[in-house]
Amino acid sequence: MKDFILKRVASIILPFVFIYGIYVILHGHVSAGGSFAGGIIVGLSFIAFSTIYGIDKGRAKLPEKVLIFTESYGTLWYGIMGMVGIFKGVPFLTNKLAGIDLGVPGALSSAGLISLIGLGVGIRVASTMVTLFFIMVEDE
Amino acid sequence: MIALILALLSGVVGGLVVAFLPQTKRGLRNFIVLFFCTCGMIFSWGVALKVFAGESVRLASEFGGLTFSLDPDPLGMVFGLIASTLWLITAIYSFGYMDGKHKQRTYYIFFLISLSMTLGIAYSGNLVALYLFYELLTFATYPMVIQERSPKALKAGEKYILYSLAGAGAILIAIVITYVYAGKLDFASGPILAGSLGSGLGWLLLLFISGFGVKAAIMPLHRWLPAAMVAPTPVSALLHAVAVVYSGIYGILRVVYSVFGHALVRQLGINALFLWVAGFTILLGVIIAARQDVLKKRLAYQTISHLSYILLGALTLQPWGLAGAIMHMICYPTSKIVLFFCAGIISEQTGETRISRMGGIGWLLPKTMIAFSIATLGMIGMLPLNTFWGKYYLMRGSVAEGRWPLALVLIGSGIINAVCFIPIIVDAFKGERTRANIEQGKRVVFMLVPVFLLAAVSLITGLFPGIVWPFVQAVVNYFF
Amino acid sequence: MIASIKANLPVFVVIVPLFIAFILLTFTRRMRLVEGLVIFAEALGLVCAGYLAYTVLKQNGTQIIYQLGGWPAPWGIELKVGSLAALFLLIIFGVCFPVAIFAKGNLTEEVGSNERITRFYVLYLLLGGALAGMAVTNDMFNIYVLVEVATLSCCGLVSARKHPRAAEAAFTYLILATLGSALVMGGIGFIYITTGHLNMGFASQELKQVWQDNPHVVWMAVSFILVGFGVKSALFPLHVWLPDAHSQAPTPASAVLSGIAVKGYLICFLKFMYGVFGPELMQEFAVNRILVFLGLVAIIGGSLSALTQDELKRRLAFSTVAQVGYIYLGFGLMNEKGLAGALFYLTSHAVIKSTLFLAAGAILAATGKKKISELKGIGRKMPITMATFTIASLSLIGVPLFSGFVGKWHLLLGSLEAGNIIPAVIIIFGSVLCAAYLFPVIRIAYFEPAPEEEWKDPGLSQKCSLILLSTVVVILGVVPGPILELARRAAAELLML
Amino acid sequence: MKILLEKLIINYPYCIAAILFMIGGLTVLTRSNLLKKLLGINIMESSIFLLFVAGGNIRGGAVPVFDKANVESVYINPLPSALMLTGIVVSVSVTAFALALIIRLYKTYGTVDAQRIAQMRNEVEEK
Repeated sequence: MKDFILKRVASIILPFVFIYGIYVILHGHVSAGGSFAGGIIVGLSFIAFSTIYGIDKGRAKLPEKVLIFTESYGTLWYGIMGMVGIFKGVPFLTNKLAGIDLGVPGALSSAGLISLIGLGVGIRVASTMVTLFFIMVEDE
Repeated sequence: MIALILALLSGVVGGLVVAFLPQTKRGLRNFIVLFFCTCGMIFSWGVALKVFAGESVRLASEFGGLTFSLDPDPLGMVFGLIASTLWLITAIYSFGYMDGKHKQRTYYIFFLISLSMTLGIAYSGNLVALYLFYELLTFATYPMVIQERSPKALKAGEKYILYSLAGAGAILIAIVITYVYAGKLDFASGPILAGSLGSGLGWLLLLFISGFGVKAAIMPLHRWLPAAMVAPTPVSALLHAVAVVYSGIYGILRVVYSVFGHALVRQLGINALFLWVAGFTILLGVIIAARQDVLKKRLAYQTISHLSYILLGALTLQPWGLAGAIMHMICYPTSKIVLFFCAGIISEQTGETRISRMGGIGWLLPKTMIAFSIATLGMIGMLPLNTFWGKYYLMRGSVAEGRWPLALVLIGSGIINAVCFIPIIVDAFKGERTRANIEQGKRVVFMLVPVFLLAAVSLITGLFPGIVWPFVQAVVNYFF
Repeated sequence: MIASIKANLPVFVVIVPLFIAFILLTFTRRMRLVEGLVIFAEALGLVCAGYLAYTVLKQNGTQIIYQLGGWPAPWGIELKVGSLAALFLLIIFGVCFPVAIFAKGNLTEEVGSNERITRFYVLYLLLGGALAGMAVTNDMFNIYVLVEVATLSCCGLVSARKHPRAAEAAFTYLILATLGSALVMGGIGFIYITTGHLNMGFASQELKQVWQDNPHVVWMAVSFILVGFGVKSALFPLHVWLPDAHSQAPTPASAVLSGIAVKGYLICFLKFMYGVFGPELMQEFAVNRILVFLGLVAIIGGSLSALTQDELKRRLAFSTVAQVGYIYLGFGLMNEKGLAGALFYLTSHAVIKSTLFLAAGAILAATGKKKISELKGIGRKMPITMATFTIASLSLIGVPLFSGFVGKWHLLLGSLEAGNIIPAVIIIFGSVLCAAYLFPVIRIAYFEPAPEEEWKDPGLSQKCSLILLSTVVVILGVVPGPILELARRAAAELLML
Repeated sequence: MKILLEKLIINYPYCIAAILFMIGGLTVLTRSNLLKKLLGINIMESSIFLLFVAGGNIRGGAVPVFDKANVESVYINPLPSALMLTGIVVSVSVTAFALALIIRLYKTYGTVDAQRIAQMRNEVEEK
C-alpha cells in the first residue's frame, strides 16, 4: 500500500479507534456493547494498521510473542478472577457473595469482578482477531 | 479342590512354559509336554475319585458381576477323564507325527492350552463358566487348525471360527434368556428350569441345541468339520473327533439334563424332533462318508454320524438311552482315534491320502493296518469291541422309548460303516507282497505305541465292560 | 484449604485442563515442560474424577450440585455431578491420561515442528476440558458451547497431521459437525421457546406440563436433537465423515476421537433425551423404537463396511460406527439393565478403541504399512503392541472375562427384558461380524511368516501407555464392580426423571 | 386456510428462519465448492440465531437496559440475544478455522472444488 492519503488518514483515525475499543471494553458492564465487541474494535485497529502500512510493520508493532502472551494470560486472568471466589470460600466466579464491593450501579467502577473479567476477555479477543488475521494472510 | 485347580492350570502353565522355551530344545520340550499332560490326567483322576465318592468339589468366584463356578458332577467327570487321558495319548503320537514339521512350538503351546479349556468345559458348574471355556476353546484350537498355514488351511480356520462364534452367540442368547427366566444358572441344584412351563421353552431348547449343535456337528451345521480336516492328524484325531466336538455334545447333554431336566423336555415333547434329526444325521453322515475318497474326509463324515449316536441316546430321555450315550462317549474314541492315527501314519509314511490309491498298503504298513482293522470292527460295533455295548444300550433305550425304528437306524448305520471300511482293509492286503515294510524308525514307534495302546483298551473294555460300567451308572444315577 | 478444593472439584475438572491449555502456548520452546504439563493436567483430572466418583458412590444416590457464581438454579448455571457425570469424567481422564503418555515425544513425525505440537496439545487439553464440561453441566446452552469447543478441537486435532488428506477430512468433519451443532442449537431453541428454561431440570419439569400445548414444536426439538447428535456421534446413515476423520488424524488424536469425543456427544444426547424430554415423551414420540432400529442398522452396516476395508485404521474407524450402534441400541431399550449395559459398553469401548487405535498407530509408525494384508508376522516383531491389540480385540469381540462381554451381557439382558429378541440376535450377530473383521488382523500378525525388515516396538512411554490401557481393559472385565455400579445408578437416575 | 396464513404472517420471523435454514442446508449438501459450503453453514447458523432472538422478542417491549428515569413495564428478554452473541462468536471461530483449512487445501491442490480435490487425491493414491 503506497497510498499517501490513506496512510495519513489512518494515522489520525486509528489511535482513536483503538481508544474507542478500550472504552467499549471498560464500559461493558454499564452500557451496550462489551468486552467482545470492544476487543474486536481493538483488534480491527491493528488489522487496519497492518493492511495499510504493510504486514511487516504490523508484525513489528505486535510480534508473535506478545500476541501469544496476551492471548494466554488474558484468558488466565479470567480464571484468576474466577478463583477469587474460591479463595473466599464461595463458588467459582462468585461476585457479590465473595465480599467484593459492587459500587454504585451505573458508575464505571461498579459490578465488582465483571469489569475485571471483561478486561481479560477483551484483551484475549483482540489478540485472537489479530492472530487469526496474521495466520490467514501469511504463508506458512 | 486343589486337584481341581491344578488339573485346570496344568495345561495353561505347560503352554506358558513351552512358550518361553528355546525352540531348539526339542527333547526337553517333549518331556515338558508329556509331564503337563500327565499332570492333567493325574489330577483329573484325583478329582474324579472325590466326585464319584459323592463329595462336592466346588469352586466359585465372581467376575464382572457374574458368578463363574466349577463344580464337576459325574457327567462332567466322565468327559474330563476321557479328554485328559486321550490328551496324554495324543501327545505321545504327536511326538512322532510332528517331528520335523515346522511351527512345532506354536502347536504344543496351543495343544496344552486347549487341554485346560476342555477340562474347564467339563468341570464348569454353571452356564456362564461353560460358555466362557467353550468360547476360549474355540480360540485355543484355532491356531492348530491353521497349523499348515496354507490358503486352504486359513480358509478352513476362518470357517471354523465363524461357525463356532455364531454357535456360541446362539448359546449366549439362550443363556441370557434362561437367566431372565429362572434367575440362576447353576447346575448343581437340579435342573435350572425344572417346574417352569412356557410356550417359548421349546424354542429356547432349539436355540440351545442349535448353538451347541455347531460344535457337535449336527447335520445342517456340520460344514466346518470336514473343512477343518486340513489340520495335522493328531489335531483332527483329538479335537475334531473328540475334544471339540465332544464339547458340543457335552453342552447338549448339559442342556437336556441339567438346564431343562429330562422331565421337562419330555413334557415339551420336542425331543422327538431332535431324535429324528439325530437319526437322519447318523444315516446321512455315514452315507456321505462312504462316497468320500480322501480317507480323512471319510473319517470326518463318519465322526458326524457317530456323534449323533450319543445325541440319540441322550434324547431318548430313558435311563438306558443315557447309559448308551455315555457308554458310546467313552468307547467310541478308542476306535476312532486309532483310525485317525492310522490314517496319519499312512499319509506320513507313504504320502497317500486317497483311498482309491491305497491298494496293497497293508504290506507296506502291516501293523498299522492290523490296528486299523480292529478299529474298523469297533466302528461297525461288533463284539468283542467296546463300542458294541454302547450300541446295545442305545438300542435298548430307543426301544424303551417306543421308537424302534431308531434301533433299525443304528443297525443300518453299522452295516453302512462296514461298507465304508471293510473294502479299505481288503484292498490293503490285496496283491503281491512285493514291497518292503516301511514301518521303521523312531517316529513310527512313537506313532504306533498309542495306536496299539488304544486298540488294546478297546478290546479289553469290550471283553470286560464292567470296567466302564461304574462310570456310566454314576452318571445315570445322578440324573435319574 | 483441602475442604475448599473438595467443594470445588466439579468446576476444577473443567477449568484445570482449559487453563493449562491456555498458558501452554507460551512454553513452545520447552517441549518437555509442555508434555509434562499436559500429562500433569490429565493426571490431575483423573484424580479429581476418581474422587468425585468415589464421593458419588459413597453418597448413595444424592448428586453434587454446584452453583457457578453463587446463583441458584433457574437463574445461574448449575453444575451437577451425578453417577452419569462421574462415570463419564472417569472415562474422559482415564483415556486422556494414557493417551497423553503415548503422545509424549512421539508427535514429531506426524505433526511437525514444536510449535505445531504445542498447538496440538492445546487442542487436546481443550477437548478434554470441553468433554468434562459436557459431563458436569446442567445447562443446555452450556452444552451447545462446549459441544462446539469440542468439535473445533476435534477438527483441529484431525488437521494437525501434515498430510493434505487430513485437511480434507477435517474440512468435511467440520462442515458436517457444524451442521449437527446448528441442529442441536435449533433444538435447544425450540425447548427454550417452549419452556423458557435453559436449566435441564427446570426445562424437563416445565416440558412435562406444557408439551401438549405445542406438540409440534416439541417434536421438532426432539428430531433436531436426534439428528444433530446423530451426525456428531456418527449414527449409522450419518457417519460419512467419521472413517476419514478418524483414520487421517494423528494417532493419539484418533484414539481420543474414537475413544471419548464420540462418547461425549452420546452422553449429551442421553442427557437431552432422558434428562430433558424424559422417558414418557420419548415413548410418545417413538424415539426409543427409532433408536433401537437405528442401532441395529448401525451394528450391521458398520460391521459390514468394516469388513470391506483393508486399511487397518479405516477398519477400526468403521468398527466405531458399529459399536456406536450398540450404545444407541442400549439407549433405546428404556430399561435399567439395557441402559446400564449401554453405559458400561460405552466405557469399555472407550478404553478398547483407544488401545486399538494406539496400537495401530504404533504399527503404522514402525512399519509404514497401512494395509492389513501387509502386516505379516508383525506379532513376532512387535510383541507388546500386538499383544495389547489382541487383548483389546478379544474384548471388543466379547470374549468373557474381558470388558466387552460384561457390556454385551447387560445389553442382552436389557433387550430380553424389553421383550424383544431381535436386538439380542443382532447383538450376537454383530459380535460374530466383529470377530470376522478383527480376527484376520490377529491371524496375519501372528500366524504368517514375517518378512526380513527390522520392526521394533515403540518407545518406553508408548509401551507403558499401551500396557496401561490393556490392563484397564482386563480389569474392567474381571472386576467391573464400581464402574458397573456407577452405570447402574446412572441408568436408575436417568429413568427416574 | 385463512387461519393458516394468518399464523404464518404473525410468525414471520420463524418462517424466515425456516427458509434460511433450508437454503443453508441445501447449499451445504449440494454445492461442491468448499467456500459455498462454508457460506451455507453460516446461513444455517444465522437462521438459528434468528429463531432464538425472535423467540425472545416481545412486540412493543422496551430495550432491556435499566433506566431510572423511564421505567417500562415490558422488556424484551435479553437472554436469547446474549446467548446468540456467544453463538456468533462460535460461528466466527468455525468460519475462521474453515477458511484456514480451505487456504491449506487450495495451496496443496490449487482448487477449492471438493469433487476435483477428491479426483486429484485418488489419482495421486493410484500412483
